[in-house]
Amino acid sequence: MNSTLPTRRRSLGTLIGIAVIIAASVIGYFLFPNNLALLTRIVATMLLVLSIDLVTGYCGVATLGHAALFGAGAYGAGIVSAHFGITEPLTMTLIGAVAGALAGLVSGLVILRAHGLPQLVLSIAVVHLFHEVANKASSWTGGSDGLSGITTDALLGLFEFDLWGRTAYVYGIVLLLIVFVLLRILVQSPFGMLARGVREDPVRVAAMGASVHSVMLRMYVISGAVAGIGGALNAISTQVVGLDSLSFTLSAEALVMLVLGGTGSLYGAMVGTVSFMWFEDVVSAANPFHWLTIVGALLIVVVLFAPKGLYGSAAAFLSRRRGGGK
Amino acid sequence: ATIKVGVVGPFSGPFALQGKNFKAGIDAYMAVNGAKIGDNDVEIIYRDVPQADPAQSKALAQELIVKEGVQYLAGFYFTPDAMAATPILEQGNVPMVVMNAATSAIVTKSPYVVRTSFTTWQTSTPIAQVAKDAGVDKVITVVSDYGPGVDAENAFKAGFEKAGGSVVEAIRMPLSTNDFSPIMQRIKDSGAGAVFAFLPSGPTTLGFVKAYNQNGLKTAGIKIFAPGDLTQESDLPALGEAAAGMQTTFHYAVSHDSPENKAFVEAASKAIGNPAELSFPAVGAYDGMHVIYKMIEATGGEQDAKKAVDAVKGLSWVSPRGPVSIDAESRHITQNIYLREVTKGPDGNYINKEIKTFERQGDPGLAAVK
Amino acid sequence: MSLFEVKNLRKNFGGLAVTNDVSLSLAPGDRLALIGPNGAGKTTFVNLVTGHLKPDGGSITLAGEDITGVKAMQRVQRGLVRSFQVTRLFADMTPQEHVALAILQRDGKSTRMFGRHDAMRQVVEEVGDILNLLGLSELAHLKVREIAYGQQRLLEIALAMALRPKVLLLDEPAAGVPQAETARIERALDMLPPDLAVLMIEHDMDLVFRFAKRVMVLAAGTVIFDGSPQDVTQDVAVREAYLGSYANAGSAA
Amino acid sequence: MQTVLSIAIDALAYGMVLFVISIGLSVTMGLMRVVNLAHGAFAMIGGYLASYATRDLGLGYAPAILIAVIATAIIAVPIERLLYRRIYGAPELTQVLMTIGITFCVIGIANYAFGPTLKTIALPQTLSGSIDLGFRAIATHRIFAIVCGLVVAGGLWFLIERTAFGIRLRAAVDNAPMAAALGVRTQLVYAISFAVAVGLAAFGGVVGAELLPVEPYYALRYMVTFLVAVSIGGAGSIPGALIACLLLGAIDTTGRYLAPEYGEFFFYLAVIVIVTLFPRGLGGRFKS
Amino acid sequence: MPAAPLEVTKLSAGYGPTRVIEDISFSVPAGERLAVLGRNGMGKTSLFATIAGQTRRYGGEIRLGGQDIAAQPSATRALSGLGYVPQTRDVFPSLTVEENLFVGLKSRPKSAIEEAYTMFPRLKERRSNLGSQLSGGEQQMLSTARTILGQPSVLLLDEPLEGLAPVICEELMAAFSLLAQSGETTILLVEQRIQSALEFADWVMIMERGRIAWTGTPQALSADQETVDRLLGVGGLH
Ligand SMILES: Nc1ncnc2c1ncn2[C@@H]1O[C@H](COP(=O)(O)OP(=O)(O)OP(=O)(O)O)[C@@H](O)[C@H]1O
Ligand SMILES: Nc1ncnc2c1ncn2[C@@H]1O[C@H](COP(=O)(O)OP(=O)(O)OP(=O)(O)O)[C@@H](O)[C@H]1O
Ligand SMILES: CC(C)C[C@H](N)C(=O)O
Ligand SMILES: [Mg+2]
Ligand SMILES: [Mg+2]
Repeated sequence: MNSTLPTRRRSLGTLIGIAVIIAASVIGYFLFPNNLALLTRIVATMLLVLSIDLVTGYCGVATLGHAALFGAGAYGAGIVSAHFGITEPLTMTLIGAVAGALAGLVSGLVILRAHGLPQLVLSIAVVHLFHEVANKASSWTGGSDGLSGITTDALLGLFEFDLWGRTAYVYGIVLLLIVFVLLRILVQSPFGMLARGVREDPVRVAAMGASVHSVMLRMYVISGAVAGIGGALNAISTQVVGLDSLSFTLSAEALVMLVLGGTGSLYGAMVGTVSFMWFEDVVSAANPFHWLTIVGALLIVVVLFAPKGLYGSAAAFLSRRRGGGK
Repeated sequence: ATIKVGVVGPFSGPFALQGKNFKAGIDAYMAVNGAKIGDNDVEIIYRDVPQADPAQSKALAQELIVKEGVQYLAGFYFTPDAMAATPILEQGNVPMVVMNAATSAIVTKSPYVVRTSFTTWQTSTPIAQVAKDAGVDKVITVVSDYGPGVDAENAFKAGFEKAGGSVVEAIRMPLSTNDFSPIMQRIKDSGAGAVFAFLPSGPTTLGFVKAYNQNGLKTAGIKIFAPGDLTQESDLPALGEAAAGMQTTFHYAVSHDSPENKAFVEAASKAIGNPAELSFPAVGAYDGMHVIYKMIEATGGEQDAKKAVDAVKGLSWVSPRGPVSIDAESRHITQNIYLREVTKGPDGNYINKEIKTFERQGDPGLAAVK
Repeated sequence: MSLFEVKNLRKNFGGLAVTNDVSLSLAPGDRLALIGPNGAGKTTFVNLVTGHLKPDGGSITLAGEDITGVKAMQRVQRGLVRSFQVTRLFADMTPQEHVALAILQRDGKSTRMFGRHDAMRQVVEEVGDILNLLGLSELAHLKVREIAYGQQRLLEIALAMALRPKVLLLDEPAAGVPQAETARIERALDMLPPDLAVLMIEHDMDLVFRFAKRVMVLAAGTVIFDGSPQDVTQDVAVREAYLGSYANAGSAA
Repeated sequence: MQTVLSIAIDALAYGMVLFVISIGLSVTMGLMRVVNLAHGAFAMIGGYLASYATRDLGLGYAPAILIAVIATAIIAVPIERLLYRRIYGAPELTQVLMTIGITFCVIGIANYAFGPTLKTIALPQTLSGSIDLGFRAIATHRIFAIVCGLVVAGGLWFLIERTAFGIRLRAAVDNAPMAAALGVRTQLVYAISFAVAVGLAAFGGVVGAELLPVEPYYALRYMVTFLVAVSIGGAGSIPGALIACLLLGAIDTTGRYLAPEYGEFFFYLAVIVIVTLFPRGLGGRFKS
Repeated sequence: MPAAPLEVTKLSAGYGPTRVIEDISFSVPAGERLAVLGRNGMGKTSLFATIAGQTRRYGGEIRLGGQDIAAQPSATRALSGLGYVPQTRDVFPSLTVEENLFVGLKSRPKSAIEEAYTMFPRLKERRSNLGSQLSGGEQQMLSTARTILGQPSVLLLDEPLEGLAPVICEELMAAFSLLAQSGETTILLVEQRIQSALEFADWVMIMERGRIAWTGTPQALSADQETVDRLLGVGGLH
């Protein structure tokens, strides 16, 4: 994704991406018709992982606190439904996106004050603060018992969110597609290129006269909106929001998924999420007691044999093959 | 036919011990009572939610219902996980037997929820009377700052004030607290004659109890009262000497002296492998299986959640913890709460020795939240 | 009125006075070489002027405006651009992307979130021109980490050019560039707009004497000479501190 | 006044325990530039070994510590050769992935081998009581931890700043190919440093077990705490880590005393303030 | 006859799949000063890096004092007498000047550091500065001094004059000559200042796209303007 290809090939790339997502979703739907709740969860998490990719993969910001943005979206959507009776799913999603963007702004302002390891620690601090606030504001959030009582209208007044989770799943896929297309446009825009520049050498970017801080902050807000949509999707489909959606654990897991897939590419984020969650689901169903060891082994194996992540390494391999063929 | 029961619980991660107890209780019950009811085989399907994660819990519950075709959902260590699965029960025509999650409100979320564990209100209320009877008037409460902790604080406060005592200070401390010395200092400074404490069972209880001793509270005569979470049997080997003499109230002690319990402990110890790991979630699970078996009997293996739940309303039996019954209205378990003291048992290991019984306790929490 | 003016600039590192009351002014079209022994404080001077370091005292004005307290990137936006002594480039990006970014930034389009940089024909054309000028066209699509150091140096200059500055500060632009390529750099420098003021730091005296119309010598943080290239070789202090036998070989060029 | 003094003592004791456990991580992260999230896993292994030695083998505390440290370092050797060596110099996130994987595996294995319950390490008589300071009592073991902290800090500082090995290590870390080109056997240097860091982790795991009890999830449960301590101090800086741990101990203790219900909140707020003020850590030795 | 200090046979190497050194063979007699010239990107740095053990070698032999070192790790080569001053200087940024020099000492006594200070008094002044705080030229001095302290028998210098003041260049070249004249050090020099290189060298090798394109004496090269133009670019000599 780094070399400047002619425009047509790039739009082609986006189209292929859309086609692949749709194909995968359809296959998922028919292959696992009884697992749609899991698939929906994967989609929601994918949005979180994409959102991390925006700041980590494209801007080089290390973060272990991104669940703060996801959770903000989830609680935002959940609270308006449970406490204010706003139960229209599209509105809830929008509110989730706004809540996420706001959380992105706040955490961006904090996290961007340092670099490297201290930055990582700032992000951890931020997610813990969010967590703590949500725990304290239990009259709004339900504290550790979780926010329950979220209800959702039928989507567009037509499709009820049912036990099988079909509506939620389709809705999730549509959200994912929209986000994907917008993000493709974003990362190929001048802004996207600038962001990559920031990742590689902020000093050089500043020497070009661009404001590193503002680039990263904007990206944080955008990424917040994306994560917020994911959170809202989670709230809508689960109808419960727990403190875990604001947790360090979720942040760390999502980062692991991103790295597993490969940073700095939208596909990497998506591949990582699907592989990790699918793998986890399979092994934890097969052996609910000792699956953690197997997941650990998987991570090690990936680092040893695909150090750029599953997608990243595959892409590198292909381009090397192609390059060698010339 | 095979009747499937889906069990959701923490089988890995920081709470793996509790999940292991679920499984031990279930295995024990099935070892004792067989895996067959009439012509029906009972099969258990486990799903892991390592830490409270309602979305995951709901996805798994749904998968269990829709894909695995389970007729019963059971388990649920954490309140939010149980809550998350309640909305799908009616649609799925599946009863849910909560084997642990301890917030009062869960049973109100769906008419198909039955609980065989306890609530924190239930276990924390009686100790207020104990404290008062011990001649203590002023108490400081110290709880972990999360749902069950807050429940415990409220339950104790309500009970203690009703008994005529006063809570001079209420401290909530972060769940992640490792070093309790400053808390002990606060307790000392408060001038209270005793402390009521709630900490979830697990690693932090060790630091708490040690700090209590090492900072001289014990020698200063400040008593400690707590629900039994603080002295979970699986933590006792580690707590050891430090916990000796501590009084807690709880619904179950592994040392409970009854033939039912003896049989249970034997079967469950075998199931869990290491008897030292056995503690209260196992009995919740054991009794939960009892309820499920009764439901299966009542429905003859047909999937009929309403009939199944109705069949166990008012059901009473003798559990390993003593006589229990399912309250017809709340569908929560009515049971004895015991006052226990940590002492050395006959084989030299520390146990929770029952010294007093509060009979037939319902859940005061439901009334309080309503 | 001069375009760019530095007055009494001072900077200490610990006890070391690295920049000691340095003043300098540039008019449009100036070609000034700043030379001096290693560690004299030349790079530090550039860092101070561009805002990468905070001076302990003194003032800096650009086009009549005091920019002493202005942020580094805003100085760039106002037309004060530098190149780095040790290349600072985006290792995983191509020269084309580098230059495109600089042009977009210059035109205030770099934060556009829609529309692709490579769809902007003008930009692409200008990128091509600049790369061509510096002989980098062939490498336009390679990642910078894969091209030789000397070529990276050229790209540094390409970036500075793309920003179309009013004042350009070049820190050893020819370091690591072979003589043949130096000619290319010179050619690029010749094509800079005539009203641009350029300050160049260089240890390659051949280049300095071909390029500069004025030479300033810095030693131990102090200006010890400011005058014409002809005079500098005659200055005893400069010879001893810096030029050595080069002065004898003469500024032949 | 007594209260202040009392808080100060608690802070010192807690800070020192933190220091003893996290300093090994400071070495791996700051000097070897490996974000070693598995640090806690090694501390835990040390704890298990010591628990086994004292409880099951009936050995004394001192030999148990020795066994734990040495055995953990030995266990770490093949792990270093096979796994860590592959991630030296890799991007941080890759290191995160690998070391989290290792942590998961260690947790799983510990859970399988030792069960999920708490394990304690038997203290000798001399360390198990408390000492009366007049105005309050303090566990003898905490005094021991404070002393251990000081000794470790001093010894490590000397090793890294003053010995030839320390200089070579830092050179190898700064630029391994160049160090090798100057004749530094970087792999050996790395292996030794790693063993030292792991040994320190094990030591910390044992000494700190009174506060952070040993159980399988230990490896992840305290990861954040260690990470925060190390980076506030400035990775690789021993005085920095010491100050950071004492400071964090003080904040934590004071917060927990004054406003326990906001304890966590204040703690992380303070972390943000400190990082904002010292973006390179208190003893940051590296340029940004 | 003793083995040549450095002998390279059919060496090829590169980065990943791209080859940048192709089939290079040469040998340098003891005490000789060899200049390696060539335009940008022709593989001079890669050649040195390969000899020092820092690129992927695909084939060929490298003999140091008769011993094949091609399979040895970088450190071993250094300990058996190979000294390498890279183009990018590579001072250790978080070490002080003195500590940087210490690393170069190998097993020599610490007092030997004074030799470096004699060569570059400037370094002595900045002895407790961190590497990252040095000026460009100071870094170059440090890098060179650090390697020379290890008393290498074969010294690879990749553009050691870059960024140095003219006076310092002269002094440094003089020092290199002295080192070579002692007969214990064989020097290979890559230099863009062709004039300086030719004055210094006994023998010249020009690289073109990873291969040796020309070898000969400096005098021969000076006389051969066509080769200069072709291989070193227009106007290479003044
Ligand atoms: N952060 C710092 N702390 C301490 N001293 C520093 C720092 N940065 C630079 N110096 C010192 O300041 C002096 C001036 O450095 P500067 O880089 O400005 O020199 P220069 O004139 O550009 O030299 P060169 O021609 O070698 O590049 C040097 O002696 C250097 O060691
Ligand atoms: N790390 C690398 N990865 C891939 N290719 C590289 C790498 N480093 C150098 N190259 C390629 O190898 C070739 C030779 O480069 P090298 O640096 O050896 O040239 P050089 O003759 O030293 O040039 P210069 O005079 O600019 O220093 C160049 O084409 C360059 O693009
Ligand atoms: C006290 C604990 C057993 C309660 C349980 N963690 C819950 O969430 O309900
Ligand atoms: Mg300089
Ligand atoms: Mg080179």
